Amino acid sequence: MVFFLQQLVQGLAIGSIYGLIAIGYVLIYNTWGVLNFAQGDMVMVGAFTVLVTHSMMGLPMFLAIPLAILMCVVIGFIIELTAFRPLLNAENQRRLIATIGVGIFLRNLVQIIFGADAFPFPSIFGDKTMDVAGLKIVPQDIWNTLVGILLVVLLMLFLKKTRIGKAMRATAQDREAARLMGVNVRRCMSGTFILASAIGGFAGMLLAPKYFVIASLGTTFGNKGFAAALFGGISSNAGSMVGGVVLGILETLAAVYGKSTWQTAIAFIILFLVLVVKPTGLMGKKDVRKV
Amino acid sequence: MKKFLAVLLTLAMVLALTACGNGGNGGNGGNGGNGNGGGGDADGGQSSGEPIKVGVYLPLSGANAAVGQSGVEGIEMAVEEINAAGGIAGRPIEIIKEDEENDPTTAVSVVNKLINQDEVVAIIGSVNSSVTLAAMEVSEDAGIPMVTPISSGAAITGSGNQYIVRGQANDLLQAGAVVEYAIAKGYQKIGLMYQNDDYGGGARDVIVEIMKQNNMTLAADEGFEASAADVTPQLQNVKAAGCDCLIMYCMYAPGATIANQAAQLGMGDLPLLGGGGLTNAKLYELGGDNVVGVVNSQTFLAGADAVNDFSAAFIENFQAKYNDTADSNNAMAYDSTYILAEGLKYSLEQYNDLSGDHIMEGMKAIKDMPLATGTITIDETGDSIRDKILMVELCEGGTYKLAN
Amino acid sequence: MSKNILETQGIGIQFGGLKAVNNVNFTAGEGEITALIGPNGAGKTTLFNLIAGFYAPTAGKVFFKGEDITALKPYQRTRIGLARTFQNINLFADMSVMDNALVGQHCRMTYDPISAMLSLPSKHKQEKASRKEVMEMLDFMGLADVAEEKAGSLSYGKQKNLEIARAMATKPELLLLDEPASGLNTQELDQLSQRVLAMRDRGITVVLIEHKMDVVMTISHKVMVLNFGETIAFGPPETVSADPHVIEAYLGKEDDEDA
Amino acid sequence: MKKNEMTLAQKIYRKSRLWVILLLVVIFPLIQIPKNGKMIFLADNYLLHMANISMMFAILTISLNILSGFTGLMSVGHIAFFGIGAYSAAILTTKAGMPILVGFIAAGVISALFSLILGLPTMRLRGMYFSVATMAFGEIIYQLIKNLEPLTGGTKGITKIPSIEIFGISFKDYRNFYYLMLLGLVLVIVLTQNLKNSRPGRAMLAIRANDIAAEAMGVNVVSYKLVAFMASAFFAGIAGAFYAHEMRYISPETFASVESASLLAMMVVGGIGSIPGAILGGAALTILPEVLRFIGEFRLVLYGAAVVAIIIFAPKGLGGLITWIDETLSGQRAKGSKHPSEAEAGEEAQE
Repeated sequence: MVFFLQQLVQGLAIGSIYGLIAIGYVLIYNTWGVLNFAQGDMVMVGAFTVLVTHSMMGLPMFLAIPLAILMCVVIGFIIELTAFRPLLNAENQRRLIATIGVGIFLRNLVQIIFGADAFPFPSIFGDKTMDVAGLKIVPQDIWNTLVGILLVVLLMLFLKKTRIGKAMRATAQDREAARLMGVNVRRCMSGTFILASAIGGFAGMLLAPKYFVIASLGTTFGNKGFAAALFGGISSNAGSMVGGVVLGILETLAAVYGKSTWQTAIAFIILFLVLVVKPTGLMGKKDVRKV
Repeated sequence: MKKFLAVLLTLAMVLALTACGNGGNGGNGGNGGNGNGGGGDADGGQSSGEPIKVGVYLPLSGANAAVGQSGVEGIEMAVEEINAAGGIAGRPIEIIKEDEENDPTTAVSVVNKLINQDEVVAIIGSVNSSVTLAAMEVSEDAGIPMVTPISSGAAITGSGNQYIVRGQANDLLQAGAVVEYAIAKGYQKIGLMYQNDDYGGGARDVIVEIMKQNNMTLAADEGFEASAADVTPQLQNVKAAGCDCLIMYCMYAPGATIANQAAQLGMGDLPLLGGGGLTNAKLYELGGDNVVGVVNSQTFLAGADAVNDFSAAFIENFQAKYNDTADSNNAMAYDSTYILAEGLKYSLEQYNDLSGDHIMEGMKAIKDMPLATGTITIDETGDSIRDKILMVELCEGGTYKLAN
Repeated sequence: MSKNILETQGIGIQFGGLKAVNNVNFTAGEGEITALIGPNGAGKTTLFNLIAGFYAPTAGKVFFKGEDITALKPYQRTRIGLARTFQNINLFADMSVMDNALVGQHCRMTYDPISAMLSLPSKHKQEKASRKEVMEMLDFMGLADVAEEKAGSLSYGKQKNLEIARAMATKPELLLLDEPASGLNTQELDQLSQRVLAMRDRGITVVLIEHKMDVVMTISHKVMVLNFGETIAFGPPETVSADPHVIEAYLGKEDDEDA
Repeated sequence: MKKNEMTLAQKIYRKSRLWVILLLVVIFPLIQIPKNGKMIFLADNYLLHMANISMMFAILTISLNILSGFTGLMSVGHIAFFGIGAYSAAILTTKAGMPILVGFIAAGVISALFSLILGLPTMRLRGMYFSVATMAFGEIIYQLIKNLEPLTGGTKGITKIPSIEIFGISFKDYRNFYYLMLLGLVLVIVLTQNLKNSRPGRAMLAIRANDIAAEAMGVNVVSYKLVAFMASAFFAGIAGAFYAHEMRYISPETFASVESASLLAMMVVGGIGSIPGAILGGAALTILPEVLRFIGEFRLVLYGAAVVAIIIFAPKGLGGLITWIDETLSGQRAKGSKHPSEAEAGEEAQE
């Protein structure tokens, strides 16, 4: 029993990270109607910005993180301006490839600046294991999960309660209608993109202490985050967190109870089945198709 | 930031050097390849005569870029030394290096480029076994010798290819040494975690086979993706199997991940063993205390226990040149260059030409040659047989000592 | 009276709790023109979608040429001679006018993908015949001179005509026209009336949804009036226009109509 | 009527353009130039290998175009079919000792069968959900290749794949292989072009433009999606067989699911749905990183930026550019025709 619970703890830890990354995909997809394949690389950029501000510039965390987020915001804005805005009305395929191009650009640029090696990063919330009733729990993991949930709650409150948030939601639902109601659609879309970039970067900062900071990090985590977004339902912010945790736990269980080399295969077979059976994901709303 | 500056500076220097070369500065023209590095010794060419072109293809971008860079450092250092000492029969070696992006298809392209456009007489490369396996088909067809400094896959020299030589100790030797060490230490329940690619997967087969020969089986046999961030599920299985030691057959970054996560799962006391891929200064940087005590197979050890004078000189000179401790990839690439140089010298001296067959003949004639990674003999298949594989232990502060 | 080529028996559909169409018994006599009118949101297009098979009814059945086709998919209904146009233009914008209409000939050709790739004689024979037929259809709808242009680049009126030409290319026995007159000018409207009558003369049964009462009243044999998904009148135009329910529910608010 | 206005030069251009291109690609490997006093081939093995790989990617991109360009089903896992083809050919010729021709046909057929496995359950998925299902499929196939060691050689790959030999002519030589590859490419182009201008091809294009209207026109949308899928997978499998026999060694990494993105990039850079575009896109993105080789590690950064730039500034891709040049040269350029992006915007507004 302890053994099984320990699996859940581990799955929850990695799954929270997936969920945090998934939120970025969901936000951008719902507003821009495109899967941003550069989101994973935005996570990587986030991890590197905090590496620069904290490890290299030596700023304390409470200064390093806001500064790093600010850098992500700026980078996100540049990406939105150069690769997203000009393609707003283009076909989905072209927009998708543009995001892939941005990803390649970011990944290789970071690799040129910092090299291809991994960097260690000190723990923010402590990495000394606690023993709770036989379970090994790392404080950083708990914080990652809590921060993830908190972020989702804050995001939902922001979208539901604030004026900007409401405008963003209106834009996501129906751009034309929002425009007619006097919403500055242009600014809302930029805002959502930048918000998603910042959240992606923040996810990178949270995972940096647990895993290493490396230029290829975006590819590894990006795909998982994206799968988590689909698992949970691409239309649902809360779903992405759920999807992430479910994916994390599934992966862990697949490796422990299945054959470990088949871990990734099993995770994707399950994703495939979920898509076939319930395309809108675990918590997604049904897509109504108009004739 | 420092690195960024270094890159800018290097770029500026390369540009400057290229510009100089174009100025028609006769003797220097052939040394364009030495631009990298950061020393001021651009006039390395003591030797005169028509340069001998040697192609180098290594992963300079992509997943193995760091290893590729280490390889370039070793090769460039060796070439500088050789040229400073008069080159090969008076002719300097000229390096032409290409990035194979850790991709077999690209590797085939660049090896074709090196052979057909740059008209190299021999090639050094590469890291990933699947890349080398694809590329050596091309060099074999062209009859151009290839020395692979870092690839360890058994299939490389076992394929009947007549134009391949390996500087690295193959999986069979390395993984074998690790298992034998574990058995000799009296471990009963040996667990294995390997990165599921040609490096880890290749070694796994060897390990399973040697265990069988010793009438043992692996208590845990767990694969993981080389890029995996979370290996706790595999570790849990190792724990549940009650292993008394864990062989982690992977590169240094996943190695550090395993060590760190094992510690978090309360498995910090589990003895960790591994193959040559673990040796890198980064391992300690990433793993800290958690990797202290890791024992891995190695052909090379920088430090007081240098295997011979040649090795000791390499370690000292490398430190002086790059201001960094040499790692095994540096050493392996360095040695491979000397192995090739031996073949080139033989071909020029015996036949007065640089045909592939004669270079190969020269390399295969190498017997008990003292090199940085040990005393090496090249066998009929092109594999390097060495006196012994070392088992080294990572100590406090990131230094290594011979494991007992 | 001619016999009915199309008949719905108590057909209805619910979306959530809303009964979009409820217990409608619609008929179209063979070779006649039948109109479907009613205020916006009355369920006219929904009824079309039920007849053409895009929605599965929650109650009732659809009969075509005496056979129960309720379970057939839309493309199967097209194959047996039931075609439709769309209220919002649903053309293949990037394809040429000719190709748009040739898609209409899809189920009148039989050759398979392998013959297509290998360009076997069966392909050439059928393509030739189809092109001839389609050209005639385009000519009929006044589109012959723009056959090679992209559908998306046509004027609005021509796009509406292409919608009809494409549906005609399926060689239907029954043609459902969803607001063919909306957005047309007076001259185009006249042409449309003429063409619908010409279709009837060719033996095609036409059912149309239309707001323009003068068009409806002059060319239809019968008119059905829907309101809130239910039939409130069904009969010859003169009877329907005199029906007090109709006047109250629909005709009374007609003056602002121009969509 | 525009045909009447054509000048003589335009007529000659129209009649000869394809033949000139064909002639150029046929003689390209045979051109000799003097160097150091002797004649050598202009196209050495490096260029020939690049040309062969470019043609292979052209086939692959055309195959993706059938599915994603014509039919509009965006696949983010297409590399899987390439891998299935390569491995089918490799396994059959090395382990089962089958003749190479059998390997080629099997590569196409097995690939097409796998497309059914993926296609049947996913045909009703729309838009992005379909894309994600293909991505999952791509990852699953990659993992299968990696882990089914007895069959696929696992992570070590398959070595010693025989080179092609027909009637005693060895195609181990890149120059000979070039002609085989060219023949393959021309065949695929002809077959695909035939398909595009036919009943099934129009049905596919109609599905992409508006699947509801297509269904109303009597197109069985699901079965034509499957037809597109199978044709697409078949050609991708054939491309895989070419790859296996050209490289003579294959390993799983080449078929990693992320590679699917490169294929999509080739298609989009070439222009969605355009066959000449697919050829250009496949070739351009194979050759671009090689051409940029001299700038070293910055080239992949530039590559990423170039992809984005082409997508933004050439909405119809390189294929659109070629069409534009072609229409201008042959005097067929319609005056006042809409800018392509406007037409697209209109299309989108209708949804």
